[in-house]
This record gives sequence, C-alpha cells and structure tokens, in this order.
Amino acid sequence: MSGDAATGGFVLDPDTFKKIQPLEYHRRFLEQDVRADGRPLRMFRALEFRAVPNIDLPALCSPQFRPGPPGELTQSLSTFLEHIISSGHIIDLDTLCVASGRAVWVLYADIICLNYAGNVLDAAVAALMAALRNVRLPDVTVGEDADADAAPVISGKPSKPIHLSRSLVSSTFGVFDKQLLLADPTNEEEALVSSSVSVVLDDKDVVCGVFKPGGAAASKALIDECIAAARERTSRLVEALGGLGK
Amino acid sequence: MDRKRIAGPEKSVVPLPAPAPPVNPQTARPDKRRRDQIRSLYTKTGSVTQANGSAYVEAGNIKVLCAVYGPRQSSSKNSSSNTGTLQCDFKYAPFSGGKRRGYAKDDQEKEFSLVLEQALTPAVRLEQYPKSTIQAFVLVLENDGSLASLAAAISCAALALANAGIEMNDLVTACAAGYFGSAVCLDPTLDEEAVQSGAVLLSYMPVLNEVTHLIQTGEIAPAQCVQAVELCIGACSQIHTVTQEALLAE
Amino acid sequence: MLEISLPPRAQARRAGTAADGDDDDDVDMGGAGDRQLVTPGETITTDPAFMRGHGTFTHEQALVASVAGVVERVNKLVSVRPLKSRYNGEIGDVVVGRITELGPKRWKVDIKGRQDAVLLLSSINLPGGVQRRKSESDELQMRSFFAEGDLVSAEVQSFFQDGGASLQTRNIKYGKLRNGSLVMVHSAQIKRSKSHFIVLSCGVDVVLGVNGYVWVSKHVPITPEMESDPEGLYSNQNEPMTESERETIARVCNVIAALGRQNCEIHESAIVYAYDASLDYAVKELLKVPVQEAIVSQASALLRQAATQ
Amino acid sequence: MLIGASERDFITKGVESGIRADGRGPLDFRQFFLETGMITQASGSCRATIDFGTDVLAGVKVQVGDIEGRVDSDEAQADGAMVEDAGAGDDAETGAQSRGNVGRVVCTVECSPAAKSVLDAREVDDMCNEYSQILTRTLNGPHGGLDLQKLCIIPGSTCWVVNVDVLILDYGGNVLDTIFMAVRGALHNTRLPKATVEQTDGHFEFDISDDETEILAGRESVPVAMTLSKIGTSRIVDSTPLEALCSAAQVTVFVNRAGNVCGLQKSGKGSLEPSILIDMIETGVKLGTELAEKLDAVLDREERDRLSHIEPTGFR
Repeated sequence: MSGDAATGGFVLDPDTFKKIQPLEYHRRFLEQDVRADGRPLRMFRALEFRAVPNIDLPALCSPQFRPGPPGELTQSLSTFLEHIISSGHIIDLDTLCVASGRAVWVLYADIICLNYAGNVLDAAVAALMAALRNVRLPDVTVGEDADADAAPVISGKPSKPIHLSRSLVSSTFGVFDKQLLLADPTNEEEALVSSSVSVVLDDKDVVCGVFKPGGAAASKALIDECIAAARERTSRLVEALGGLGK
Repeated sequence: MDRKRIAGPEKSVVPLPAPAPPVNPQTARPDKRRRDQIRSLYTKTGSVTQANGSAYVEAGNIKVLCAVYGPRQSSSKNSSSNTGTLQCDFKYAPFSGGKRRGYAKDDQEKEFSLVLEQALTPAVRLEQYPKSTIQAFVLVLENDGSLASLAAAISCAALALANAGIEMNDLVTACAAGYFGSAVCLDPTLDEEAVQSGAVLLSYMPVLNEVTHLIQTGEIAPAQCVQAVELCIGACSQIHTVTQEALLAE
Repeated sequence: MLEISLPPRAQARRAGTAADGDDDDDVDMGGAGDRQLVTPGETITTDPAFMRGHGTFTHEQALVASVAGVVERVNKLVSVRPLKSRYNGEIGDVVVGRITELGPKRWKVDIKGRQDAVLLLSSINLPGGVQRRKSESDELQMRSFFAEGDLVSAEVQSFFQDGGASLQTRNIKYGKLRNGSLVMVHSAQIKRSKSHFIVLSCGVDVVLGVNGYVWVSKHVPITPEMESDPEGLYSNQNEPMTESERETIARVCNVIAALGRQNCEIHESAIVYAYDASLDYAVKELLKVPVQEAIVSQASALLRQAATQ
Repeated sequence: MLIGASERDFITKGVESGIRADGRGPLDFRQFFLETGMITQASGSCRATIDFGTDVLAGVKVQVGDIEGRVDSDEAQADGAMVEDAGAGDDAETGAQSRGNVGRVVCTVECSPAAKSVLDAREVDDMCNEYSQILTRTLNGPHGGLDLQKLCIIPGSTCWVVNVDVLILDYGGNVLDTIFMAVRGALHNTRLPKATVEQTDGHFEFDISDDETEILAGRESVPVAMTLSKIGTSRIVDSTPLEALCSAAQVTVFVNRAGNVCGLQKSGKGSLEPSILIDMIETGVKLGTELAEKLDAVLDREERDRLSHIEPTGFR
C-alpha cells in the first residue's frame, strides 16, 4: 500500500483507522483523487490479466497421470508460467487494449501436453512463446453505453499481432547425485534425479525466473552453474525461435 | 471456482464473428464438397510414444488425437468379471472451438464418452482380457462439426486400439450426416451444423458389414433416415481404406 | 397385438360395475373354512394354556400376533403364518434355484429365501457315476457343472447354524434344468406334497419348487444310461424342439402364471384342469386378465366338483 | 440379473421360430395399462404399466424460470447439435434471436427401490442417467413435438420450465418405451396456467392466472419410443427381462403420429447387419405410429372422462 502521504496527518496508524472507520478511510484517499490501492478513480484492475496460462498434463500423455483435477506438478508449473509472464511484463499492455477503460483482451493460453517424455516446462515455455508470437487479435467494435455489456463484434478490418517485449527461454537441468547436472532430463531420468532446476532467461540474458520444485536442497554454486549453462544455450535458441515469428 | 488452475477474470466474452451470408448446404456447401463427399483424411499412428497405442486423425480442420493404455488390471471392485472393460474418455481441448472450454468434462463430453464406448465395444474382443481395463483417451484439438468430430474420434480410437495391439473383430469407422431440408449431407462442418434440422452418427465394421452404433436426432421421414444410414455406411467403408493403410504403413 | 387400456380396476370403477372398496373378485381354491386372520397387535387369545409360536408375542398375559396372517394351532402351540413372506425352507423340500456365485467347493443358490442357499461340491453327483472318487480337478472345473445363472432343482438336506439351507442334487431327478422356462409364483401357493415332479399328458414336465419357482420343460424320460453319461448330466444343450412343443410349454407356463396371479394353490390337478380349460384360447390370449379369470374359475369349479365326488 | 445357458438357448431358439416363451409372436406386445391425472398436485401425470411387468409413473410440474441460452450469457449453441441442453457451447450466429425465446423441458428418471431389487445399483444408475438424457434430448428440440416457443413468457428473460419427473416403480422389461408412454400421457394431461404479459414503456410484466389453464401446444406431436431387440437372427418388441438378457443389440426408434422418425438410438454390446438394422427401423416406425395412434385414442378418452368429471382411480 502506498498511502503514506494521505495518512500523514492521522494520529491512529492507518491499519487501525481502516478497521474502525473504513468509509472515512477510503474517503480520505478519494478526496485526493486516488484510491487506497494507489489507482486513479477510473482505472480498471482488469488489466492485470494479460495472459492466463494453464498447463494440462492429461491422462492421454503418459501412464503416470490419471484423469481428474490437476496434480501438484501441474499446479506449480501453471503458477510459475503465470509468474514469469506477468512479472516479466512479456506482453505489451497497450496492444491488449480494446477500448480504453472499458475492455481489454484476455489471452487464455492452454498448454496441453500430448506426449510426456520429461522436461515439460522447457517445451511449454517454448510452445507458449511461439503461440504468443502467432496471436492475431481481430479488430472488434465494442457497444456503447447500453450495449456495453454485449459481446464485441469482429469488424472486417485486418487483425493485428501482439507486441512482445521480450522472449523467454527455459532451460531445465536434473541434479543427479546432488552434483551432476543433466540438461533436458527425460522422464526416466526425472524419476531418478534428486531435484531439478529450471532457469528462464530472456533474449537479453536477464534471469526472469528460477524454478526448483521440491527435491533435495541445491547450493548457490549449483544454481549459478545452472544459470551459466542456461545462458550458453539461450542465445542459440532465441535465434531459432525469433525466426519463427517472422 | 477451480483453485487448482490459473483463473481468468470473472467475466470475459468471445467476440461475435462478423456477419456472414447464411450457409445453405442444400444448394452449395461452403467448402464446395458434394453432398456425399467427406472431408479428406490424414491419419498417423504411434505419435504418443508413452502410450501403448495412439493415433492422430485430421479431417479438414478437425484434429483428433487418441492414446490407448492397457490392458491394465481392473480396480478391485469389478475385477470379478470374466470379460474386460473398455473405458473411453472424450475431451475437447479448451481452444478447440469458439468458446473456451473448461477442463472439467461437461454433459456433452460425458455423453460423447459413452457413445465412444458403445461404438467401439462390439468390435473389441473383451473376452480375451478378463479382469482388465483398456482405456482410450481422446482429445479433440480442433472441432469443426461436433458430430463429425465425434465420428473422427471413433475412427481415431479404433486405430489407436489397433496400434496398441488390442484384439479386435474389425476396425471400426464412423461417419456423421446432417439433414438440410430434403437433402442429406455427409460430414457437416460447424457452420453447416448450425443450420441442420437433424443429424445421424453411424459407426460401422466395414469387413464384417455390421453397424456397431447409431444415433439420430431431428424429425425426418423414414425414407430419408434410411438414405442417411446408407450414405454413412458407404462413407465408413471409404474411411476404412484410409485407416487400414495408416495401420499398415507403420 | 397391441392394446392399451385402463388398468382393470379403473375400468371397473369407471364403468360403475364394481362398488367402492369391493375388490374381492379373487378366486379361492384353498380349503375355505374356519381360518382366523389376524393383524399385528391383535390379541389371538388370553388363555394362558397356549404356547407362543412364530409370528406371536406375549403382552400382559395375552398372546398377540406380530405379523398379518393365518392363525395356526398345533396342540397348545399357536403361531401365525404370514400372508406374505419369503420362502422358509424345511428339510426335504424340493426347490428350484438359480446359481448366483461360485465359492470354494460350493455354489450359492438363490431360492427366494431370506438368504442364498448353499450347494456343496460334495452334495452333487459327479459325472462318471456315484462310485467315482473326487479329485482336485473337480474343484477347478466347478463352472463346467454349474455356472452363474444356471437353474437347478434340488432338495433341502440340512440347515447351517445361521439358518441358511444346504442343498443336494444327488438323485437323478435333481440337477441342472434344461429344455424350458421358469415361472415365478408365491411360495405360499405351492404346498408340500408327494408329487413335485409332474409329467403332464401333453408332453410337458413340471417341477414345482416349494420356494415358488416352477420349472416347465419338454418331457425327457429319465433313462438308466443318463446316470452314467458324463456329458449329459451337466450339459447346457437343449433337445431339439418342434413349434408345437414350444407352444405347449408356453401354454403350461401361462396357465401356471394365471393360477399364480389369481392366488390359487398350485398342484397337479389344478394345472391339469386349468390347462384343459385353456385349450379354448390361443396361447398368447392367456396373457389377458379376463381370459385368466375365466380359465381359473372354470378350473376351480372342476376341482370343487372332483372334491365332492 | 442372471440367466443360464440353456434358458438363453431356449429363448433364442423360441424367438427364431416365432414362438416366445410366453406364447407371443415376435411383434406381439404385452397388455399396456394407462391412466392419467391421478396426481392432483402435479400439472400433469400419467401411470403406464405393462401387465405383470414394468410400471412407470410420470409427473409434470411447470414452473416459471429464466430463459437459458441468452446471447449475453454466452450459452448460445448450435441448433440440432446432439446435446440440446445448456452448455453445448458451439457458438452459431443463426437463430440467436429465436433461441432467446423458448422455454425448456427438464427430465429426470429415477428408480424406486422395489425396481432396484431386480437389477444391481450401478446398472440402475446408468439406466436412469441414460434415460434422463434421452428424454431431455428428445423433448427439447423441434423433433420433440412440444412448441417450445409457446412456452416463452417474456422474450429474452422469462419462460415456462416443464419439469418431467419419471419414477420407475417396477422393472419388467421394455422400460424406455413405457417411460415414453407415461411421459407422453403426462404431457397430454398437463395444464399450463395462462400467463398474460403487459408491456409498459419497454418494460414487461406478467401475470399468472389462477383458474384459466391451457394445454401444452404440440402435445400431439410428442414421439413415442419403439424398441426392437435383436435375439438370435430375429427381432422382437416389448422384451421381458429374461429376453433382454438374450439380446445383444437393440434399436429404439422415436416416432411421432405423422410417422416420422424423431430420433434413433442403438444400444447393447452387439452389432447389427445393415439390412437387419434398416428392417428394425422400418418395423419400428410402423409399430411406433400404431402405438402413437392407440395411445392418443386412450388419452383422448381420458380427457373426455376428465371433462365429465370422472375421477382417476390412481393407486386405489
């Protein structure tokens, strides 16, 4: 919360004041043309949704998965994907705007594994990036006032791609016997490694995320080793994937 | 709300397509096919390496993948049976159609799963697999006609079962047809389906000349219904030559 | 043949032919007379000399019925036989049952009782004659003797401690049932008698199970060879049958079902009289309630006539 | 339920030679009994019974509800797609307007414990689910007979919801056909309270009459079900439970009075040779039309009796 300026004059601390006098608390903000969470009065939060990524590991893709709700692996992978997309500001928000202050595009990215042979994250990140590059947003007309709730209608104008601020590459390493790094582990190896580390880098060599779901503890040196190995590979891949978009 | 998946905003809508001239398959089909012409097929087996058997079928825009696991030991509660069981699971990918689908199976997917089971069971020699379960998972990657997709799913699942080495009496194929006024058109697309007055889905064992499943909706004169059945049987035989080739091409 | 009508009772009501609440059009072929009918809670007697039997309990020195039924007295023992109950077996009963399950050295048999009866592997005749020694392989091929769903005729030979009946088929007249079909009636309609195996002159055999299951089949004479025929004893193969034989079997089935639905006692002479009365109608006409009523009342008249002679 | 090998053989050979175990020919029915209007609290009711066999009670209750499938709720779906209930979800631009102006029929089939004693619990659940789906699918389309547009009260918002609840009281074979007879009877018997709609400055209001009622429009076009079971090399109608166990494949033809096919459904684990299948469809259409006619005769008489205040007997 960024209410320091607005709360400066109070004797009570802001949290207590908020609990006792919620209406007055918010009113003090609004008098200053700002809201408690720092947004202007007419700004929507909907812009938080850039993309909604979900990974699915259906029973179809491997005998190790059963039908039903997603397992822990699936859940943590989806959360990590969402994290690297939103915190990395991959997608240029302006390109997702349909009608300022009224409607934005939501990109549902459903990543379904069709054949699970290990290291699903690297493949998922690559597929997601390629698919985002492939997105064409149609030109739509949004209804005014009374029709604002109705679905927008696609116009005849040409569709547009979205602008991606950066390109991500994930590199996964299995840690065998707590020290040996195996790049791109197969599903057989995954069952044997003590843990695995995924490093997501962008095309400018910036680390955008490190994913280490459970397993044995890894030293800082080992993580550094993974990052170094990932850097080595990323430049080549960025080139290959960059070509896809054009 | 599903807390195990990343949720989108509370409300989001699919934009409506631009107004287009109405489809009338009675006079001309949008993709210029003849009434008794099915979409061209592409089939491939074995692409899901983790499965005991798998198949991929493409019919025009329709894309269907099926993986077969088993025979595996049945769960204890029904293990006393002297014959095996075939379990089928039909699912549309979230991105397969106009509106995004949820991950949980809806009523239509449950019904289609049942139809798959009914269409394939007569062909599978389940008496050879006592106390075992054979599972076929079908995923529709792209849907262009819900009955046509189901038909492709049936042919695809039969191919995947054969690819898995499951003993079968015949290689089941399936075909859909729609009623448009007095006309019967085979293999209707999504746009055509929107204007049809009824539909037929028929599953068939071409070598044994036996129908394994049939379902029909819509009011129609008996003669036209029989015509649709006969057209579908003819198309099933055509599909059979393609799926048979795919099996032997391995 | 496709007929839709009002239910018989509604027909009568709407036509105004039956007075309200009058539903006693059932034909009584049992021995009428001094039957005492009681309902639960009704005092049967306050005489302390009587002893408490099944279906009764004592309450403040009175003997009270716990079920709806007919009071029965055997010397000082008073019991109430329920009007409707599941079959209660007695040793020596001839029953018809259906195999429901295979267990270790035993079959479970549904005889419409409170619990399934048991047929032990040691209580059946093994193919190859009575003298043959049992072997390990017999246990492995139990399903080739009796499989789930098979119908058998058997005799109740004993009871287990939990009240379950133990059956035996160690007589050539018992065993696997073939060449016909099953009719189900209430067990109370079949009284224990000397003849549960009936050979009708029309070429049809009837097995009257005391449990209410009746087997109607083509007549196949029992020959000495059959006893030693290892194949024949447990075969599932039916004899070849002509159309008229099938019709006769169907007729006998429908006649017994009609007697059952009209709440008659079912025994040899009842079947014979009702069968003769049925010959005026086509077999499938016997499925109609008025026809059933007609043949049963005709048969019961003949029965009464025979009883008075 | 179980059946022995020799019983199966006896029934199969009997059907093949044209003499069934109870003396009927292949296309003979048992006696059907039917009565309507015995549940006075329901909008419509009917009990259909096969003599000494299946016993089915259908009750209809009409309620005012929201129209489903409005364009803004994004539940629009393709006409004539297989699943006609909500959520089928394939957007189609055509008919969006008319879709917003229809009522709907909601069907459930349940089984009483008495009927459950014959079949095992899982079989019963599967059967009830399947029959609920078939009923819902059959009655919610243009082929279901009922005029769903007439069930609309306020276009785009309010409609009649026709709840059809079916209770299987006893199981004695040929259940689906009996259910359809009972449902058709209950719909015929149904009285819908008259709804009057007033419009003031674009705002709709409606009023439900207490005493004025209407019949369901299109009730005479509701199809009947006619199931043929293949046994051996022949096929029969109105199968008994034991005959049902001997049949590997069944075809149910849904037929309306005009003699048109309103649906087809093959069930069972066996397969059918096309010429037999077509024969079964054609036979089903012929017998189904006859059944619909005879059913209508009974239902019309029931309606006359009702108008002359002859009360139904019900369960007495």
